Amino acid sequence: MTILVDKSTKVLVQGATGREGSSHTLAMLKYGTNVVAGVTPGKSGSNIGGVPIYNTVKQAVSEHPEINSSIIFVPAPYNADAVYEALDSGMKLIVDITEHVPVHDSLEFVNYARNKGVTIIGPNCPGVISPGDCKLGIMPGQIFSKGNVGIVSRSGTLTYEIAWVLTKAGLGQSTAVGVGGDPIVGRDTVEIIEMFEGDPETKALVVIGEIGGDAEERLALRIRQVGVKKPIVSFIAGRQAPPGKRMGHAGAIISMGSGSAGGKIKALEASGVPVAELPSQIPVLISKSMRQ
Amino acid sequence: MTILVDKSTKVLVQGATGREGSSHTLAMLKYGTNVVAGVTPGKSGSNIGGVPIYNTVKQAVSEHPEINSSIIFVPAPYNADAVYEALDSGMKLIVDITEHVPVHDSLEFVNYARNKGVTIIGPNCPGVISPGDCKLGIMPGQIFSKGNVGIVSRSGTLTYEIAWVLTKAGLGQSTAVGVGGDPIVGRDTVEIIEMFEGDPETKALVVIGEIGGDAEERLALRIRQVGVKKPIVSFIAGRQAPPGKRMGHAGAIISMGSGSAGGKIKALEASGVPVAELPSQIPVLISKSMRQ
Amino acid sequence: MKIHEWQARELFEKYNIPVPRGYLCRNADEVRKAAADIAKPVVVKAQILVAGRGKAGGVKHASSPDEALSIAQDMIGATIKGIKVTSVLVVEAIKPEKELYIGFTIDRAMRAVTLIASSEGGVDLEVLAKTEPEKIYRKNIDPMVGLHPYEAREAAYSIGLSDKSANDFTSICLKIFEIFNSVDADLAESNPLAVRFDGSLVALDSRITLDDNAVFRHREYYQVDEELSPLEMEAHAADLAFVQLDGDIGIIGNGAGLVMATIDVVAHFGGKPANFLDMGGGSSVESVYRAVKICLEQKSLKALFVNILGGITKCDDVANGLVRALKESQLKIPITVRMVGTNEEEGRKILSENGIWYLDSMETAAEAVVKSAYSRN
Amino acid sequence: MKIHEWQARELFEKYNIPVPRGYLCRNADEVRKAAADIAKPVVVKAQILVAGRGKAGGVKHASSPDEALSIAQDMIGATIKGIKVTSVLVVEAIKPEKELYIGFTIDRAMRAVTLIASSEGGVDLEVLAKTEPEKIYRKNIDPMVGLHPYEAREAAYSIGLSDKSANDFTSICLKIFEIFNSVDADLAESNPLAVRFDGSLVALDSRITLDDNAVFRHREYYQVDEELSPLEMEAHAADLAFVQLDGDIGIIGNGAGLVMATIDVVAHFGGKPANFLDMGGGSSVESVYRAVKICLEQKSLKALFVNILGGITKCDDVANGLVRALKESQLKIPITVRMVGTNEEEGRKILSENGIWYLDSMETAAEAVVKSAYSRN
Repeated sequence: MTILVDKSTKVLVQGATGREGSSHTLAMLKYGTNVVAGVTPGKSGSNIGGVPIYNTVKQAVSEHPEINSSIIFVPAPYNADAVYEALDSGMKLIVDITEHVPVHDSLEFVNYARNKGVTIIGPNCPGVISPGDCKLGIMPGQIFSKGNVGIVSRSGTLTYEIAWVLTKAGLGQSTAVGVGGDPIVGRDTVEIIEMFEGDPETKALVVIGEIGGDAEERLALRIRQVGVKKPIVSFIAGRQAPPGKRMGHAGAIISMGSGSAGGKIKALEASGVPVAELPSQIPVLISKSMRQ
Repeated sequence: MTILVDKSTKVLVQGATGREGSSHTLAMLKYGTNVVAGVTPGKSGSNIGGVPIYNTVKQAVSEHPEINSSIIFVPAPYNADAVYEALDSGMKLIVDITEHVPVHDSLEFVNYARNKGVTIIGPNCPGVISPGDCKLGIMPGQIFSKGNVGIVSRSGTLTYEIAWVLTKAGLGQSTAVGVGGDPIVGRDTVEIIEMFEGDPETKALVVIGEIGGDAEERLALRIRQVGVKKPIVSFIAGRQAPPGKRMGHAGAIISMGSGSAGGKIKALEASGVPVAELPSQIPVLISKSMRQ
Repeated sequence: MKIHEWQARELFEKYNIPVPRGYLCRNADEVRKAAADIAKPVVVKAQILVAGRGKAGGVKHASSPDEALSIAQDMIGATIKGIKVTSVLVVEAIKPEKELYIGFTIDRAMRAVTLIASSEGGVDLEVLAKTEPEKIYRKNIDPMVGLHPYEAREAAYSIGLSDKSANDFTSICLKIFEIFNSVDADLAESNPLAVRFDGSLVALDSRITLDDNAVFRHREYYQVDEELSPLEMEAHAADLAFVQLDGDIGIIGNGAGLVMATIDVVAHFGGKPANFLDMGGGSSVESVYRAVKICLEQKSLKALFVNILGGITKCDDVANGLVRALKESQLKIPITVRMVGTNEEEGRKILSENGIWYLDSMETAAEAVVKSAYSRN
Repeated sequence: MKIHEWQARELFEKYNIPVPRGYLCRNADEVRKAAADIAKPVVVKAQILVAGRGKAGGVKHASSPDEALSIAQDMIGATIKGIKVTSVLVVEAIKPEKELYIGFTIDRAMRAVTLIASSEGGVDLEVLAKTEPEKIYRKNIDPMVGLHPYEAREAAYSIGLSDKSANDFTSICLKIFEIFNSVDADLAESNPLAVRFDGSLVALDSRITLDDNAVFRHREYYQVDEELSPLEMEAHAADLAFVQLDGDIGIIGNGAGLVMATIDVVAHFGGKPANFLDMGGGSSVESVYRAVKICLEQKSLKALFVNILGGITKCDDVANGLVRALKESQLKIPITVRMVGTNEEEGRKILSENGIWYLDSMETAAEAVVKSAYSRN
């Protein structure tokens, strides 16, 4: 078992014929992901690497009722509409890759999804991969390897960096989840950790955090309050980031003296979570924590 | 047992200091209803017949956590706000007496309530009475008597008329529910019948319908499809109503050839429900149907 | 509450929904000028709040300004389906490639707004619903969430549109929904919504009715219902629910269901009710007084039946209002009062003191009023 | 994105939130006229997009038009906190009975809009939150449903208001929430919101920041961030996430987290990063080219580190962009490239052909770049 995605994940790609959509449809197919259909309004009848394209999600789902997950590459101004279209079509999991989604849009659809019991990952995220089983995202698949380390990350490329380090050290991954770099995301670090706690395949956890918000502080608090069933190690990006400056991600900003890397590291360490200074230290910390 | 209200019903009155609100607070108290508190913004500290008044529902509920139901006498322009205030404060049952509530308002709060699992009766309704136990409404209590007949009605005074006929005939009532005369109501005839089906106290049912909409037709359809566990008799008002004219209630209009009394009577009779031509025939029909 | 086509059209324009070029005109000269300005064949449409205006001669084509003038001379001031025409809409006549239907209404059972679309516009949707229901696309919209663009797009593809027509439909659909909400409509439709030669869409007709209960939020659209009789208008102005019927026995009661039932029971006993008059709950002395006065204004009334079951309504208020109205009107027809409920004893005392007869049972009273009406002849 | 106080004030006025009488002025003469027209003591407020303007001399009181003139002569054209003042807001000086706080912001963890109110306005809310948190009222608002009047009323009573003040607060609260949504704000506040002698409320200050990602819906408010350096402005215009730091090693990467980590790792090995430059995912040859050009515009750069982990980003695109930019700029400092991921081999081939050195590991590369930067001196 893994979390969120596995061999039973049947994928719809929304925005499948755009530049990113089409190239990642092909990349997911190549990885072995079960991509069943795509949607782009007005493009019904065409196909991407053999994957049939439909005008609407409804049409795709009625032709392919096995679809249970969607990945979205629809540009920000139309992104919310695509998310609702997926939400109202019976998806269990929606991965929203798109960046620059207005926060009022994501606030609304994230709440709607929670009321409906649908899991959204993202927006502004690299997606989810259970190496060897399913890649529902834009990460380079070859960097990941099957194993027992769960990764949850607020970053994209930094996740690849750390997965690569793990892979080279012989530590495969159960599932890696990029929750997204926006202030509002469908599932945050704490919630993904809770999912990993229930996954027998996952033996240790890596939390990749960054400045901004209080996801890491809330995780630390939760560990102090109710504990955590599996060893966790962490890496926090942005030790050198100056306050008040948005560091690329919409959510990555130290404001009013809160959300600094220092504060997060302190909180995690106070809860017994070792925080690596360099990515290369993570395999060592994991091996150590698993031995304890 | 009865449905919706009983001796455990602890009542909040919203709009308690207005003309209707205050007189019905007193009338409910006199009937024996457990009226715990009232709300009118700006009137905190005053009381109606000893019932303390608060500025907000939150304040009332924090002083009287036993409150589980609310009855609303707040004028139409502010009615939706009062309903949401009740909905967000943990009420299980909300009776909305107010008439002339805009249908876009009730559309929204009725959907919100359904998502939350809260029961709204009304708007534009006389409320609910379980004779002898609790009167959460504006009906004249003395007309009703305790017994085993359940009443569901789209009308106010016509309900009293028929309850009076029943009482005089020695047929007491378990609960009488006025669902409201608006096109959009929190619970409609079919849904109340379903509640009565699960109530051991109720042995027979009276459905009081009127022109407009298709509540009676849907009930007839349901009876044909899945049957009904208890004998039902009916009275439908508006046999003489001309098409296209709104007969007092916002919902009472025969439009585009549908919603006529004739159509409803035909549908009910086709499902085996006897329909009385005069109110006085109802006790006879009930006795007959209970004997079968 | 219905609003005029020109008002609905103005709303469509405000929301950038394409409509044919056109002008609202109040006299024949304006019509000629409008047609000349449009410089194409036009349609002259009587602005009256009644269905079936087309078949009754309220919509006519003119191929020249002079023809438009002559149509307008006949139409403005004429009476169509009982209503006097005071203004007309003059619009460019557009020959569509195809006619569609789009509308929003409210689904009572589902507690939702329903989007209705059809590839067969320009016909009576009610008729189409019976003959070819498969040609009608319906989708319920959650009122808490609103209409998503994808839902409008689904509708467009479902009725067979593509390319520019599908895009135009999606956009127009979203805009009509916005209008539907912004004015608290219970109906907003365009029928026909025309497809032009290039696939673009234009709303040839626009129809909106507002929720009566929300008119307080949209005073600017307040409109007297032209189909009401003068007496019905007077009653509505006095906040009474009043509908004229064909008979001769005046009916007053409290509560819509009770008054409808009263009418049915009177008819059951062979009476012919003259009207429906619901004073509503919680009637004051004043409103009872006005109700009786209006009811008695009906000519050829043979009897009056006042049926009160007091809940919010207090019997003594009713009795006081009755006494005052009857005194003023020097009543010449028999009156039957049935009165029970809240403050019943006080009310009956007032009636007794003023020599007004009352009964306990609605059915006994109905029989009595019928007898009183027709035995006098 | 911050907008100016006068723009926020205009929004408040548009939504009928009471504000003191006032004018936006662009020169000292306009200020004198404005003060004369107001005919009461005024406050002259520099319109600059930076916090702490009051303490830095950007807000001054004047009891006469002449005094206002003289203040304006000093203030307009002056530089406050590094920003040149080009306009001032002249408003009636109001002496409040009491100062309140009201604002809306976004709660990341709860995925909600938070209504914040306090009976202690006119102070720094962040400070108050630490010293007297019990004086701050917070309520999360479901963004699917919006703010109900009852919630605004609860807030009013909770911070101790009553009567007219409570009613005004409720109304202002609802209006600020409407503004918050209408412009896609991530902050909208009034601090202080003043209570006047008669209990009425007036917004003495208004502050709004918009969600950067929603600016495409509100082009009219688009504002260059005055706190940015010229180079940062240029980078933003080229759609690159760029922040200047104090060091001397240029950093370019793809992905915000990776670039932040790169900076941290470079610092770990004793380097001083000069900047943060995230080209984002899916960078094209063109955007890589622009990124390098902008990074190299930084004076006193001692080395350049390009760290690419290809996902969406294709290594060959990066390599092509790099080659083009380096050729044009005739690079005089050492460059270290770390490149792995999508189309890694194609990318490395291009680099090799152009004599650019690359490494596999970020940490090795970081160590190397630090060495290359400082060993040359």
